[in-house]
Amino acid sequence: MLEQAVIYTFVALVLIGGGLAAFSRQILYAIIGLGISLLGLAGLFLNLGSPFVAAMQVLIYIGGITVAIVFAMMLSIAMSIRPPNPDARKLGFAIACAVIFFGAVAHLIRGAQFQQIASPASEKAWSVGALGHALLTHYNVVFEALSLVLLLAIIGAILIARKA
Amino acid sequence: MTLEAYLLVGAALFSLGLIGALSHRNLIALLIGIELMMNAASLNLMAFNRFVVTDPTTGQIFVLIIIGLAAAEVAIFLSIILRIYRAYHDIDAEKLTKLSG
Amino acid sequence: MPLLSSILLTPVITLIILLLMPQKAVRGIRLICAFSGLLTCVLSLQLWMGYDPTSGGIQFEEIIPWVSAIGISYHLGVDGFGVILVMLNSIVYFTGVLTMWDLEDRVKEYFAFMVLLVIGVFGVFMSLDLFFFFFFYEIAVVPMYPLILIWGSGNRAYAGMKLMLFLLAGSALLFPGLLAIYHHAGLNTFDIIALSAHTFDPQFQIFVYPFIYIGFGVLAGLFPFHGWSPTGHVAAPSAVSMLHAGVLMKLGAFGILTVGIRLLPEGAAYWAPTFVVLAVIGIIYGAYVAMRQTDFKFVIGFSSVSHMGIVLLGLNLAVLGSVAATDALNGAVFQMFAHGIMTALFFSTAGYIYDKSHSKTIADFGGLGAQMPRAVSIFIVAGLCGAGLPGLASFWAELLVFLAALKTYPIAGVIVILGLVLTAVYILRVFNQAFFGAPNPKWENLKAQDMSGLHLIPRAILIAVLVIFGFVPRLMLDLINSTTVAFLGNF
Amino acid sequence: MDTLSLILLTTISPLACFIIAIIFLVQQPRAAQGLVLFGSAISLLSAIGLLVQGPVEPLRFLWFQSGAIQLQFGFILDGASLMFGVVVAFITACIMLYSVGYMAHDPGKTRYFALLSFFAWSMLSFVYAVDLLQSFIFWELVGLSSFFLIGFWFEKPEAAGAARKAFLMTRVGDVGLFIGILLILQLVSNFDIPSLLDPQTGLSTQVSPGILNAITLLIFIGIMGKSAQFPLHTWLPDAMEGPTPVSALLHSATMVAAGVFLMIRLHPLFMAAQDTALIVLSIATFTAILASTIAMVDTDIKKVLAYSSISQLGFMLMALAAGSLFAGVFHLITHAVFKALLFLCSGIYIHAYHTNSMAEIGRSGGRRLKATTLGLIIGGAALSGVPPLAGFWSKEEIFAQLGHNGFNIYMAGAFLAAFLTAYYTFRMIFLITKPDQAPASDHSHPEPLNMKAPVLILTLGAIVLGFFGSNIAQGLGLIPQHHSVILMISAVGVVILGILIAYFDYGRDNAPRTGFISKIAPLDTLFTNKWYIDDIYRVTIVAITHALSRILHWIENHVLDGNYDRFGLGILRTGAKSTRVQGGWMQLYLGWAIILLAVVALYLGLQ
Repeated sequence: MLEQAVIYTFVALVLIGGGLAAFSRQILYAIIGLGISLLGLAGLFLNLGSPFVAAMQVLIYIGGITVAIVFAMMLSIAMSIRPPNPDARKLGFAIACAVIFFGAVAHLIRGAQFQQIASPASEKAWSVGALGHALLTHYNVVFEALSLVLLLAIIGAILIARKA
Repeated sequence: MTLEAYLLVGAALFSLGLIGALSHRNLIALLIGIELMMNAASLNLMAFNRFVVTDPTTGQIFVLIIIGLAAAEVAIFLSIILRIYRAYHDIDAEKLTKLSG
Repeated sequence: MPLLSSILLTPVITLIILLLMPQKAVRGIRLICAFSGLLTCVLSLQLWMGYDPTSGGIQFEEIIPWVSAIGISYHLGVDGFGVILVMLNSIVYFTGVLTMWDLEDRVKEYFAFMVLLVIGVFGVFMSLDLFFFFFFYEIAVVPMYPLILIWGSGNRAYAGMKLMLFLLAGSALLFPGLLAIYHHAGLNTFDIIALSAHTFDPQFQIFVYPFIYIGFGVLAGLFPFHGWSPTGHVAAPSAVSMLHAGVLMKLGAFGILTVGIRLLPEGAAYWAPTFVVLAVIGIIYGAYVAMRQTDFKFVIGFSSVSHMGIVLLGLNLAVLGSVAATDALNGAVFQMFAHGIMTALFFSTAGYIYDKSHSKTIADFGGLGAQMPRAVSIFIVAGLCGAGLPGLASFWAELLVFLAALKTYPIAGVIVILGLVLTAVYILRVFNQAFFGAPNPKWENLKAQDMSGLHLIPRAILIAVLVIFGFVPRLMLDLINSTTVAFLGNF
Repeated sequence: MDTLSLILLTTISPLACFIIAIIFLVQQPRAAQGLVLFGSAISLLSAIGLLVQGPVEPLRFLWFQSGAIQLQFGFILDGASLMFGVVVAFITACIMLYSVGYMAHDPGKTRYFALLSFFAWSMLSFVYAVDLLQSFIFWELVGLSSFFLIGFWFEKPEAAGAARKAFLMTRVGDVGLFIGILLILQLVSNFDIPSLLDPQTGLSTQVSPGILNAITLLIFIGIMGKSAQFPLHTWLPDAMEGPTPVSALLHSATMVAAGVFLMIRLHPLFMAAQDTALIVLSIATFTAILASTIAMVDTDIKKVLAYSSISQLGFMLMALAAGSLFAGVFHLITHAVFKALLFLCSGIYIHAYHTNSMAEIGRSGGRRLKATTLGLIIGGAALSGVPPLAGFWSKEEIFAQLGHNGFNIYMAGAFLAAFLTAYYTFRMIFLITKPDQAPASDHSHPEPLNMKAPVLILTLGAIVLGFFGSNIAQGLGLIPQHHSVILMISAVGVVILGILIAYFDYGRDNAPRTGFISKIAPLDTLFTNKWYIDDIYRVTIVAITHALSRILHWIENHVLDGNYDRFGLGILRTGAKSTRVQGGWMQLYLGWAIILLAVVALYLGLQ
């Protein structure tokens, strides 16, 4: 029961944060919304049985990315500047798209038949060790490639952002 | 919570991200929308990982990769935003029309 | 070396050489083109001589399978019509190169496009494979746009665009029609000969034929889809107008003949009465509209509409299977040739006058005959041929078509024969307003620039062809007749 | 020499001269002139040679084959073509000789002589043609060369206009002729004249009388155009804008004669078609009177002669339609001679005094040109039918034929026309020889010998030719009509009456110098205005053609082209509208992409 309540809290966090991020005209509020949403998501991950990913989510996303966005915002616009007036047509179009998309996906999800496994795999298979093992054996090419991408992104970001 | 419920939450999150990405003119707000959509995808992957897949490492690694990529993407994106700001003193997506004919 | 491939490859090789030549070697480029034109003329003459009219039918066949999965092969071959049209194209190509001898602006590109056009035309006249037929057809159509746009005059952007859109719209009709034929036959082949052996369902024929007829008809100046032709001809440089009105418009008629009538005879017969009406309207309409034009080339353009109407009339009369079918088809094919040479002469000369005076407006001149007697005389010869004067080639063609018309649809026959008077009216109007009357002092400077030497050669060739076939029609008619008999025998 | 080479020499030598002159001798007018004269002489000699040899079987060569149609071109060498061929060659030669003087100072001399040669070639080939289509070809070429010669001085807008009018009007007739011969072709798949005329197997035996009437009537429309019969006659007077020798040639032996000669060629067909013959007879009679009345009041010497030609052509066609081949041929030949003579005379006057007005010529001292005036009087008398000159005999023959077949109304018409002819001819003569005031001073050019010689030769011809009637009839294989004395006397009486009235009006001292017709004002106005025929054409056919072309031009620009343009612009506009989709607003793309994705997903999901 409590568990259910916790999960719904997380879901609520995700959606409220997402709504804040989507509809807020103030960038700072949007970033805060993003953070809330990500936090809720991390909770859901935890709930889905993956503490490691949840931790990573908090560390990298909330700790890294969100903060980086805040920095970028502070470097680019003064926080006191009022954002431009909302464009009703644009917003309407966006909402219409979202509604159509959500309707379609929801319809699909409700109609879909998933071949669910009877019970979750063993605790061992969910361990960080197993994850690390898989990452360095089966997925090592992806892992290396990702490292390379990150490296390049960093170099690229520096190159782009430095003063000409 | 069932798989369907997680998927619906993911879809909702994605839709919110979509609204964010489509309705804002501020580049940072766009980025936030995109991040939300990526996270919705992550949620889906995690949910499938939990309810469908026999080897639970797969989905987690996918999500980790997404997170890594998101980091890279954000780094680039933010540096571009800074660059644009320096060039235009604005980060309004609709004012960046130099390439349009 | 097989003859047809040699003819086709001559311009191809010319094109390659042209592309490899330096931009500045203007003289060399001209010489190479002229040589290749002459070579195609010689080879075409050999083809003409080598074609055996007693056996008729398709000769000089060459087949190389290409994409066997869907039945495409490189299949060349000509019947008597093909021989004549190949000859026509060679003559117009050669004289066209000579006509543009003085071109100074982007010579290499100009000739490259022109040769590309020629390749396409040759290809269409020789192809016996629907795929290649359409392929070459498009090759022939596409270079028109840059040619008009870059080297044209007047409202060239509009004209080029209009021409292109009309022709592509025609192709758009054509392509599904061709595919439908391929698909419906179910023989898994694009080969025209093989397809012509197949009997298509009459309902299908009736449905598809208009696509083919109108699709090709657009290129042949079919009323009411002729709008592109005068505009395009006016804007195009002389040699392009020559090739275009002289040869390219025949592609349309040839396409109707080889694809439409050969493959879908019953559809053709079903639609013929309708299209006869359109052709007759086109003949009369073109003549009337030509009467009011203020621009030389517009007059010629509308006269082309009128004259191509005769070709279309002949084609439609031929499919009705009446006693006059032979005459109608003979006349139509003869008219293709005669009109080709005649319009080439027209545009070549009108182009010359334009080049020297930079005016195409009829009212601008007046008494030009005193200032440029040679150019004007040549224009008059072309004009008289247009008016169907005996002794010049088109007389015979018109005679045969009119005869068939009179036999099949007497009223239509009388109307088109009365059209001869209209033709005379608009031609004489040009003569009187531009060439006769008091000389306009504005053009005194042209006195020294009358045609001479090299300029006379292409025009002399064209006139000679007109006169020779005007007085000795048998030279060509025997060839046409043998093919016509074989062609109509298949019905 | 054998017949083939003679006939080829006759017909081809003018063509060869034309080609050589027009291509190589443009810069050497004297050489061109010499060459053309030489060619004409050869042509004349060989034509005479052919005549001497006498009629032979036609020569034929396969020329054209299409389906069932097989045409053999060649030469027909019967009496009519042999005799008329000589006349054509002879008159052409005379006129060329004359032109040497007349055109001596014209810059376009080469072109002139080359065209004359071309003219001679086409006319001779027409005369000898064995195939109807071959005839038609050269018939058209005759028309073409007239076009060029009438418009020879093309810098003059009037000349160019007259040339165009001539071409178009004859073209209208030719269309009728063309339809007629195409009808023949589709009925019998053959154009060979001898076999068409064959009494046993010819055309008249193969088709119903109605169709035969239709065919001959269509052919007659062509003749109407060429031989300037009402209502297609108005081009001929305008054609006077050409050089006078050209008018002489046009009016005597070539252009207008072609029409009559075609009728001579196809005479049996016309005889078989009774209704057509009657129509021809009426039109010809009417034309003869109509043209004479206009000639009565015109002041321009060439116009008078032109109308007189129209009227005389009417006479010939009357004769032919009434059934006498001989009378037609005879009058054609005599008329060719004296009309050429009259034109050449008028040419000398015009050359000398630079005026076309008869009164002016008289005042300037026209009668001082002795040889010319003699030619004018003899020619005029021959034209009026004064015995025993050429015109008298041939006209006599026509009256006889009309009387013989009982065409009394037409005979009355013919008498009226003959009376008018005598009147206007002598009006012309008196106006020139008896001017109202004595000529002040003589500043005329002398008559050059090369202009005088042809005049004298033709004068001689006009005097003696009448006596060769029986030879001509023999050449045609016919017997002339027996002349009735009463008819002869009345014919002479009519002529004398005409001359007397002309004398009363113009010739005597203190003559009023106005025609008797001026007392009847409405008729005078009618005649002076040429019966308003040109004006009627202007407000009807010409106006209709212009209106139609204007309407269709408007349709082309506004309905057809306009709508194509509108269509194209519409596409452009929708294109412009739809490019907003690609406005660089990436969020829009993304939105659409998502929607599309959703739709596709739904579609796949529903399957």
